[in-house]
Order: sequence, then C-alpha cells, then structure tokens
Amino acid sequence: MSDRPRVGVFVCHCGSNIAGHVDVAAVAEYARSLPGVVFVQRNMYTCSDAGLTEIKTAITDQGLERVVVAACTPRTHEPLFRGACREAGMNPYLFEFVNIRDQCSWVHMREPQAATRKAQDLVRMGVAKACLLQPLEEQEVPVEPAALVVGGGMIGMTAALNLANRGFDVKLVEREPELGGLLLRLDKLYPTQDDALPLVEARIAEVRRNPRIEGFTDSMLNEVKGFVGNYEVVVKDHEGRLSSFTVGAIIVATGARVFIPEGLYGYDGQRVITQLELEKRFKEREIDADRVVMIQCVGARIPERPYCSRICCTTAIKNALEIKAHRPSAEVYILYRDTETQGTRYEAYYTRAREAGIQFIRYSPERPPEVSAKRVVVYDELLGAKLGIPYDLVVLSTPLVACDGASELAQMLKVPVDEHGFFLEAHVKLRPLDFATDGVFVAGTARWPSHLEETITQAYGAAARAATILSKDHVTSSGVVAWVNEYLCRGCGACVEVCEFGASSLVQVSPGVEVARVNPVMCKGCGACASVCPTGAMTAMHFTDAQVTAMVRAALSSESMS
Amino acid sequence: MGEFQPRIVVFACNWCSYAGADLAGASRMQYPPTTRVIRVMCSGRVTPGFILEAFRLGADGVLVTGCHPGDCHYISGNQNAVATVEKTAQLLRLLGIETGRLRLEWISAAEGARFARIMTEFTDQIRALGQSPLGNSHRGELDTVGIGEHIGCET
Amino acid sequence: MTFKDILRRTRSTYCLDCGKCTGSCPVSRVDVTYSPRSTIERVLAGRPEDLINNRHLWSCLTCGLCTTRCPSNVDYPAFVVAARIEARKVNVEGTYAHNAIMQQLMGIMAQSVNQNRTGWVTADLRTADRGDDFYFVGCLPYFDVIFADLGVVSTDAARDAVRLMNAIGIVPVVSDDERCCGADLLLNGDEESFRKLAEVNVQVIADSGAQRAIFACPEGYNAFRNDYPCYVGPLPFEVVHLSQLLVEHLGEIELSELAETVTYHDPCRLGRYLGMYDEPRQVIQAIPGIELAEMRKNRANAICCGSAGWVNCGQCAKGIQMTRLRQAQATGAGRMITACPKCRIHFSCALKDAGDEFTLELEDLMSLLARALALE
Amino acid sequence: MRDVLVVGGGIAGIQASLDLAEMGIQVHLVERLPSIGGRMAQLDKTFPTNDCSTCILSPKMNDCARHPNITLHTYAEVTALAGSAGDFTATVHEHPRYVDEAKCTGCGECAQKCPTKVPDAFDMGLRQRKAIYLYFPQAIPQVMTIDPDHCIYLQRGKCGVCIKTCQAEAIDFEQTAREVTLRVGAVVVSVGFDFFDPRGLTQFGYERCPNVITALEYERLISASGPTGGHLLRPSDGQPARQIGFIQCVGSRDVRYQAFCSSVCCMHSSKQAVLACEHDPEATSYVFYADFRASGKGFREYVARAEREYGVHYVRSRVARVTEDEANNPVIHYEDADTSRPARRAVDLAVLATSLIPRPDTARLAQVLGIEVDSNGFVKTEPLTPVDTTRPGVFAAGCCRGPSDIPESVVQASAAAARAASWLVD
Repeated sequence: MSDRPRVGVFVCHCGSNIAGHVDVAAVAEYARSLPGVVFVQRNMYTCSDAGLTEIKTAITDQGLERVVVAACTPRTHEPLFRGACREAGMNPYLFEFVNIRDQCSWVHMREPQAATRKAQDLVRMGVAKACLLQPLEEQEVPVEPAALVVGGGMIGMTAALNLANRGFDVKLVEREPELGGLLLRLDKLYPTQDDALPLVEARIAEVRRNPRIEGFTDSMLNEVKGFVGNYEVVVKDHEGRLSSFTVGAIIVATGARVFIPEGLYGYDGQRVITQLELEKRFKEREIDADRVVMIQCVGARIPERPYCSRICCTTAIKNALEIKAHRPSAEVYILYRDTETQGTRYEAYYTRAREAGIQFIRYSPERPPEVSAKRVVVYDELLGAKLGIPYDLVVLSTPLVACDGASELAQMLKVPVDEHGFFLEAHVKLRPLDFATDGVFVAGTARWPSHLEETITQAYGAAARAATILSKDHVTSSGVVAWVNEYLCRGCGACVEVCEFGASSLVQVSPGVEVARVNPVMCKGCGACASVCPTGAMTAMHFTDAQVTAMVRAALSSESMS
Repeated sequence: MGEFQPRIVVFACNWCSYAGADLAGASRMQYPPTTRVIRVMCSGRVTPGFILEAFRLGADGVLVTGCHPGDCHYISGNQNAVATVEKTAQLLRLLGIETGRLRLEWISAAEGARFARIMTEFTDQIRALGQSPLGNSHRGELDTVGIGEHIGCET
Repeated sequence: MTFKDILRRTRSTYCLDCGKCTGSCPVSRVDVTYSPRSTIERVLAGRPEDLINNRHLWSCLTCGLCTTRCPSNVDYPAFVVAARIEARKVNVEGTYAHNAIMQQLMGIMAQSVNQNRTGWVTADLRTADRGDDFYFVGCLPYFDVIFADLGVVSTDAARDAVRLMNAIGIVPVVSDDERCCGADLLLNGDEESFRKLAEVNVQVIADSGAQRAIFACPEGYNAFRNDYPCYVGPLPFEVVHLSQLLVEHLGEIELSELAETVTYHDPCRLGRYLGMYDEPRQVIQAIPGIELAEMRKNRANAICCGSAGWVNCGQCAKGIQMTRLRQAQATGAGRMITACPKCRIHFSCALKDAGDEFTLELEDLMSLLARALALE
Repeated sequence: MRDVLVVGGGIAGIQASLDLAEMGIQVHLVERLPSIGGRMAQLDKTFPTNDCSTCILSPKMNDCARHPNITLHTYAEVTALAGSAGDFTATVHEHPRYVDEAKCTGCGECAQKCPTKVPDAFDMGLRQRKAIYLYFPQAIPQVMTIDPDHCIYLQRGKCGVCIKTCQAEAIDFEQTAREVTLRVGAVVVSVGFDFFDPRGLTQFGYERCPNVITALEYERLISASGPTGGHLLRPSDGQPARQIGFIQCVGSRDVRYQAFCSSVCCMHSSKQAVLACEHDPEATSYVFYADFRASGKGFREYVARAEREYGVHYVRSRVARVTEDEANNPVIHYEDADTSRPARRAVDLAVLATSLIPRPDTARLAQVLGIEVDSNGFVKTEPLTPVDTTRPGVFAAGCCRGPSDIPESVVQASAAAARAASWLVD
C-alpha cells in the first residue's frame, strides 16, 4: 500500500459557476501537490463531450489508475464520469467525485478565499479516498424466466395469464380444490350488477387452456429458498406429494377472508346474516324479505380493528340494489358511519342507490344500532332521534381480514405483514406491489381490502413488476455491496439481524464454525452490517472504514480549514 | 484569520441529506465555509469509530445527517445512526469533550434551507463552545493511512 | 529496531525449529494455517516483509503459552509486538474490533483531555483525591458504554474493588485524569501513543502523592510492572495487585459463607506474565463454604480468553473461547471467576454467541469476594 | 419488439416508463412541461407516512433520465396517432426551448442575470421566476427553458443577456419546433389531472379573501423548498397562520360542478393539518367534511393520530360560505351537526380542497389519440378492464382516468405497462 496509485484530478469551471467564486487555478495547483496525483487538468465543463474525451485520453496517455473529478454532484453526474472511465478501460469504481459547486462555490459566494480553501480540502479528501478505492465487479446471476403465483383467485389467475401470455412459465398454487377464490361465492359484481360466475368461469377456463400455466390446486407452499431470479420452491399437495421447481419471481395473491361477526348484533345466520351469506341466498334465489336493514362497519373501525375495509359500503349498495331488483316493493335501510364511495364510479353508484329508494341512516359509534327480535333501533344523528325499524332480515357488513396462514407464508417468503396481518409492501407510496425482498410481489386483498377493479389493476401491476425481472437474462448486483472476511467473522449474526433485505446469512463452513455470507444480488450497499459488525469482518465496499477514515483524516489534516 | 473558524466534519446520507445540500447549493443559500461533507450511502453506515477519529484529530464538531425517521432509503438505517450517535455522545462525556460538539440531524432532499440553516446554527454552536480541547494536536498529519487498512486478508 | 535486533533480543535466533510452540498455541489449534515457528522462520529467512504483509502477524494473542514451553525460551510475544511496531511504521495495521473505538479512545486519551471517568464511584465508597494509595481503575467506565449490549457492567468490579480496599482500611485515590494504560496500543504496535499514555499516567499518580498504585486489572498491572519502566524509566511509586494486598489482610476481613462451586480462569498477564497463580486462588478459598474446581488447563497451562489488543476477534477467537468455556463447564462449577475485565467481556460475548449451550455464569474476582463481604 | 409511447411524465408516466424500460422495451416519454415530475413534485409530504415527496420522487426521475431504454421528450406534445394496436405511428411536437439540451448544464447562471421576472407556475404564482428558467430545482432534464411569451429578446429582438452569460454557449434563439415521428406498438396515457378553479364558487371567498387559498397553494407554502421556505405565513400580512380551516369537497360531490368524489382530499387535508402542527405546535386545524373517506392502507390510523396527537378537529359539516372579518380572518359558516343550528368559526387561513378534474386539454388529446372520455371528462375505462381505454393498444393510468392517490396511480401505471407490453409480443 505504500506504492500509491497514479491519480488524475480534473477540476471543472462549470462556466463561471465554480470559477466565478473559487480560484480553480489554485485548486488545480494544490491538487498537483497531493501525494499520488500525477496529472491535473482544468475544464470549462468537465461533463461536456470535450471534457469526457480529455478524461479518457488522460487515462490512456498518463496511465491513470484513479480519476477524481472536482465539479458538481454525484447524484446527477457520477454515472456519466464512471461511464467515461469504463470506456477508457478503467474500472468505474476507481472514480471519485468531489463536489466543489453545490457545496462550495454556490454556498460561499461572498467568501472566495474560504471557498477556495474549502475546495482544496474537498479535493484532498477525494484524493485520499481515491488512493484507497478498489476495483469492484458487478456480479451477474442468471434469471429463471418463470414465476410462482400463490393464490388461484381472480387476482392470481389474472397475473398468471398476463405473464403466461408474455411467454413466461407460471406455476399457480391454490390452497382450495378449485380455482376462483372468493369470487365464486359472490352473486353480482358492482358497480355493473353483472353476474360474478361467468367472469370467474371464463377466467378459469382461460387458465386451464394456457399451456404455460401449471396449476397446483389443493396444494400449499412447503418450502421457498433462494433469491431474486432464482427461487427454489417446493409445493405439497393434499396427499403430501411434493413437487419442486425454480422461478425467478413470486407473486403473493392469497386474498383475504370475510370476518364472521360472532356475538355481534344478534348474528345467527338466519335472520341476522352477513353480506356474504346474503349473496349465497341470492344465488339460491331464496330472498323473501320485505324489510331489510343493513348495518355497516360491523367489527370494523373499532379499537381492535381500527381500519375501514373499503369495500363494505359498495357491497351493501350492490346487495341492496339486488334486493330491490328481486322485490321492488322491499324497503332497504343502510345504517352507516361514513359512506366510503370514493372516486367517479362509486359516488355515482351511491347516487344510484338513493335513486332506487334505498335509505341511508348515519349512526355514530357512541350510539350504535340495537337489534332486537323484531326491530332495529338506531339513533339518527341528523334527526337527533331514535328510529325503530321493523325487519325481516338484518345484514351485517363485516370487514375483510387477513386470510389464515398469511403470517406463515410471510415467514416462508421472509416478507413482513402489518399489525392486521395484511402483507406489508416495500414502500406504501411508490412501491405498493413490491416487497423489500427483491423478486417477491403482492397483489389484491392479501395486501389490503380493495375493490375488484383495483385488485385486477394490482394483478396486472404485479405481473409487470415480476416481468421487469423475468425479462432479463441476468440480475446484476452493484459493485457497492458488503463483503465478508470469513477469517475475521465469528458468526455472531449481527449483520443478519440488521439487514433489511435478507442479503446476509450464516453458513456453516466447518463443524461448529459459522460465518456470514452476503448475497451481492440482494445487498443494497447501505453498509449497516459493516457498522454493526463487532470484529471488522464485514466491509462496506466503496465506503470502507479505511476509505471513510482516510477522508476524515484528510479533512482535518494540514492547514485545512484554519 | 479573525473570528474562530471551527473545523466541522459532516456525514451526509446519499439519498436525503446530501440531496438537501445540493438543493441548498442550487438555491444559492449561503452558509459558513466551516463544514466538510463526507458522503455515505446511509447514516446507518456512520460508526463511533469515524466520529471519534474526527475528534481525535481535533475536529471542533461532528454532524451526522440522514433521512427523516420513516424516510430512510434503506428502511431503518437512520435508526442505527441514532444508536451510534447516542453511544458516541456517552463516550465523549467520559472523555470530557462537550457533547454539544456532536449532533444528529434529519435533513430531507427538499430541505435545502434547513441544510443551510443547520450548517449555520451548528457553526455558531461550535463557535460558542470554542476550539476543541484536542484542537491543537494533530495538525499537518497529511495522508496517514486509514485505520483498518490492513492487507485484504484473502480467505 | 531492525529485525536483526528483534530476532536477537527475543532470542528468536535460538529457535530449534522444534514446533513445540505450534503444538501449544491455542490459535494454531483453531487456525491450522498458523504457526509461531514459521512466522519467525519468515524473518530468519530474511523476508520480514512477508510477515508484515501476512494476516498472521495479527493472529498472535501474546498469551505466552508457547514461551513457557519453548526449549530455547524464545520470547515470541515480544517478537510479535516488535514486528507489529515495525509494520506500523509502513502503515500496516490489523483489523480492529468494534470499529476501532478502543484505538480511538486510547488515541484521544493520549492527548490533553479533562475526562469525567469517576462517575461510577457511588456514595457508599470511600475514596480520596490525594493519598498514599492510588487505585488504577483502567478503562472500565468506557467498557460500560461500549459493551452495554452484552449486559456487562464492568464498573461493578471497580466498586467491589474499592469496597474491599475500604474493608482492609485503604481509602484509595481515584482520579479523572487517569488514562488508559495503553497496553493494547502497544500490542497494536503503536509505541508512540503508548509512551505518551505511560508518561501521563505516571505523572498523574505521582502528583496525587501516592506511594503505591493498586491494580485489579491485570493488563494495567502488567503494563506498569513490565512495560512502563522500559519506556519511562523506573516508577516513582510501588505497584501491587489488589489480590496480593487481600492475601496479606485476609485476617482483617470477615467473609461469610458462600456455598457454591466456582472455577478460576487465569488471565495471561496475571498468570504467565506475572506468575500470580496463587494469590487469586487463596482469596477465593478464603471464602467459607466455597469450592474451587480447577479446569483441565489451569495456571501456566491455562488458555487465553481468545482476544487481545482489540484486534482479530474472529472465528479463531470464538473457537478458543468455546474451548475454554467448555473446560469451565466441565468442572461442574456454576461460575467462572476471572480477574480480568477483558476476559469477562470476551467470554460474555462468546456466551451470547453460544446461545443455550452453557449454564455457566461469569463473575469478576473482586465481585465474588465483595459478595461474601456484603453478606455480613 | 416495438417501442411504447408514454404520454405524461408525472409519477404514473414515470412508473410506467421505468417498468417498460426494465422489461427491455424502448420507451418514449412525452411530457408537456419542461420537466418530468408532475404534480407529485409540487407536494411537500405524502400521506400516510409523511414521506418527503421530493426525496422519493427525484431518484425515480433520475432513473428515467439515465435509463438507456427511455427517451425523454419534454416540453413536447403528441399531435397525432395513426395506425392500430401493435403498430401505431405517433407524431410528437417538440416546442423550442431556445436552449441546446446537449450543451446546457442547468447551472442557472443565465437565470441569475435575466432581467425579466414572471410568476412561477410551479409555485402557483406565489413567487417569481425569470424568463429563462429551470422548471424546479430537481427538474429532469436539468436544462433551462426560455419562456417565449416573456423573453425580451424573443419579443423585441434585444437583450440577450443570457447569451453573454452562458459559457456553455447553450442559448439558441434560432431553435424551432420539431416534429418527431415514432413507431410504437402501444400507448400509455398518463396526463394527470387539474385542480378545479374555486373562483366560480364565490361563496368560498377565494380571491375575495387573501387568506383563503387552495390545497395546492398550501402545499407550496408549507414546502421547505417553497416560496416561504416552509413557513406557513398568511398571504395578507405574512403573519404565521395558527388557526387553519380545511374546507372539503370544494366542487366535489356537487351535481352542479363535479358529481364525483375526488378521493384524496380527506387524506391530503388531514396530512396538511398534521404538517401545520408539526411546523408549529401552536397550530390548531379544523377539517370540515361530509363523509370522511379514509379506506386506504393505514389511513384510519393516520386520521386517529391526527386527532389524538396533533389535535386536529374534524367537523362533520359541509361549509356553506366563507366571509372575512376586519382582520382579514376568513370566517367559516357551517351547520353544527349536534344542534343543527348555523355556526361560524374565524381562522387565520382557510384551505380549499378543490376537486381533481380532467385537464382542460384532455378532451382534445383524447380526440388525437382516438379514445373516449367518460361523462366527467376523464379517460374512459371499464371496471373489469381498468387500464384499457376504448381504443385497443392505448392504455390509461393515474388521475387522467379519475381521481387516484399516489400508490393507486403507481399500481395503475404498472398495470398499464403490463397491458401495453402484451401488445408487443411478436
């Protein structure tokens, strides 16, 4: 390490943006004096074609082993300069960026001397790090162009079909003996009031016809190993037969379950039933109720289940309209807290329900409705009075809750669920269908209660997200990842614990000796593992202890700052 | 040189705080030339070792900046930063170095003004504290090799 | 020092190539690629740079087991330390544990700081600012912060040490100006900072008017006894280990019964370096009802806690620690007593890694005695 | 494999482009404005996590800019779409920036010197920009644009300060509009939405009372990079606003204006109320609403926290009118739900949650693209084919197909990408 690499420094004027407030000539002169620096050049715009060409020429002609550019910000320009280095045959990770514009000329406009000194310090820090930079390789792992879809409901089938039609093999695993999911148990679909069955049957037929989709009904996931591009999956059917295969991506579409309101509002499954049970009666054409009262938010928006289940208002409206369709004379009341009919379609649907003469009565959680043998008594907030409504049938709108086995599946896939048991995406705003674990995606009510329209959208969306991986021959890791010195590792697992991306894991290398291994494809290069590693076995490449410490030392060394 | 010019080392995470510094620049927000930013991918990468090294070499202040809680690009890295800074502060207390010389701040990519303000505030805070007790030693230690720069143990 | 000198001074030139060292070395038993003999061979063969650029330069625990066995009495630990000093001159260092926090702290303490390190002294303890006896605490207050996650409170041992001193009529000076003894810096090859620390510590103790420095930490004790004189000349005060004093005053303190079986781990410095095998055992056995069960490897044959100088604390260290813990467990003792705060930390870490294999508890020698004291 | 045309560079367009590009498909992303980023770039924080909008958006914008499979056509519009699914020919009209994209480094030196000040559209006219300008600091591409309507040189042939200033020699007044013809297999429409102009609803006092502002103006006010540096100051006197009234459904759920619900206002108002309190613990907010719609993931919990921890008051009542007292305080008139009697509350600042409506040019664009719009003027889609428009091979995502929050728009974008891609298999 005593023989230093040959460093070239390029100082950018950025027109007058830097040169106007920083004495770039002085900075260049200073750079020339730094140990390791064998070549220094100034450019009007280092990012211009001319500038880039000069870098490439210098690398070859001057035999540069490191390149430092003192200009603007790595956040926008690093890829450009790394590219130039690569083109000149230098490993792009041997490039170091020094920001003397955003952090210097632009923010110390009134202090040219101080700005110049700071620029010199920053360059010294950059060169110090550059001397310690190591060439890094971007590792490539081949991708298995096949997907696993867990859950054979509408969502799973839709995602599977989209992928299959794009030429990817799909393994579709369904816990129940038949495909179709919750939709099989619905009568109509809102807001169109079309029959649910034809839609599902058509979709099932499509799946069955598709040669690229292999269906595993009455089956469960037994084991999942591996990582993005290469998940090894074992499926077990009801007779315990195992089948295993490799896929590049996984979509979770396991759906949700309807909450059973045991002990609430006199629920008995006879005169007081759930919306789902009502749909069963529709299907069996046994609707003989003239006075129907529907109660919303049964078991939802309460302390132990504070969320709104999103679909219950529209479901109630759908079934209310259906009752009206069966028996126009019937009176239907919907006791609600807030009508959740957002957007264009559902607000219109709500209007349509009122046109049809369905009565909406708002109640507050402080004074919930009471169901007696004959009447439902509700305190009408707007009238400020109690109303007694005689009924033939009470229908309780209950929320969707996480399906059974969701958390077990989550553990198997090493992905999180939220406090309600719904799958928790990587980022609630911009990565709603991704998990932090690359290559695993989620769609539909397994993630959160959603309207059919939304779940179908999510199904396509998850298919697209999966396709971004399956379309590639390889997944490529960044060079900026963690690296384990196994000799120094004592297998304490601190890195495994801290890694949010499951990139680090313990492996046994000899009897009784475990060490950490990092999967570069899963590693995001944040360096948290290197910070918690007690022995120094873990190195965050490109931001190693040596490199960062060298910058600290350079920052504080010599005449700097004072 | 007149007024005491503190020597302040700033660690900034790539995704939020460094971007905040860029925005401060793009918006031409002026702040004292007393800080030297070291970019790391995540505030969780900063170790007590880095911070103590800065103080050992006479830094008058060290500022660790990262994404606001919940915004961390790596989900929870900034929580590690909280632990690191707290632990280091305890050590500074034992060493008799004012804990006011070490600070942790959340600065988002949209908070250029905040970045500039914190640079100014912290500089004033350090000016008030005066030069570090270790300030006089370790000048002119140009380019000593980093701690831990051992031969890459081939395993 | 040239490597020629190093070889001579450490008697390495007398090496018989017998390999007894390798056979004895606890490191070699885990890391079979490591051999003290061949490390010396490299230099004897006139290729010191091979050693400097070899990770094995940092593998040695300087535990001294090889030296006690070496037929030519080669001082291998001294050889290694000297070699590390040379390595440092060309900017080669080992991989420090805990992000080099320890090295940073020592480096900072080598400068002018006004520490607040005596916060651990509780009201029930009698200490002084000036006096005949200076209690050299060591880095325990810093360990409390750094190893909080291991649940080790090192200053408990310091409080118990003072309780014992008070019990035998000593009111020691404890000082905020005390520095790290620097032993670990020396092991890392940083002579310069070690010298600074030695100078300051000697000054601080002398200024307190103390005639005698009392140690509970074997590393500090060894640094003062064996290393300080080489760097700062003869010390203006006497240095003793607390266990020695306790042995002398056993008659004066009443210890109540502790019906338990313990085993004792000999720290390398206290044992092989200073030959203090008996005193700790005597004080333990002074406790009525206690049974001291010896490990298979004890006294001069004791194996190291696996880590020294806060460097190279890897799988090799862990392997050694596991071996030692199993030896302790095998004695059927409920507690392993150690006289060294660092041994205690390293074993606690190993116990954490090991999970439920061990039922063993760790306790500092002073804390064990103080417990017997407390029960009065 | 054919390329895909994405029209509209907001978060939906960006996501669709990235997904397609990552599938190895060549994408042409056409944006009407000088920079991609869309509405999300104007937001301060996003519910329910209070994530900083810029922090999460600008990395995606950068990804777009540097992705080898994405070609950006900013400051451009689609003027024709011939052919049929799998084989379209699109015509893109690129407006002249009068700045050479290849040379300009976005350094902004020219804007420093440019003498002409113009109200800044990105900041809702709350501050001034120059005639040569960067659309916003994180703009992608990082390239200046000259506003032909205000540039003295283009108007009167003199000035040219920018020419003298620019050392990159990027200013080019000779630049003219370009027509680009693209052959694409599918199209994704993601042209976003506009906010309903509350001036029509005089009862809410917008314009009449200086301290009645719209939700988007509020976003800019509270944004750290906004005109007031994130300080919530009343337009009338620059005093900090401590009592804030949020008025929901301004133009929404009203048969005379927008019959539909704008979906996102209940939540964005809650978020804005929370932010007010985060900026100034003294702040008290009142949210006046009819039905509170918060059925998205984590929304109810967010609202509960707003109420519990930030003391946000939720008032169940639609505001009838807003008057002004002598201190320029907006006075909000509503019906007290408990007593059913008229009530009023004076606040420092009133914020109107105006409807999300189709952009005025959506109908025209729909004609160009040969797709239908629905009765509300949004791009028409069907519940079971949510991202398919009425023309095969043309898909829609984001708010141009109806009000959606950010995650919904992102999901729709990915879905549109999946549907579009399935037309490219050859």
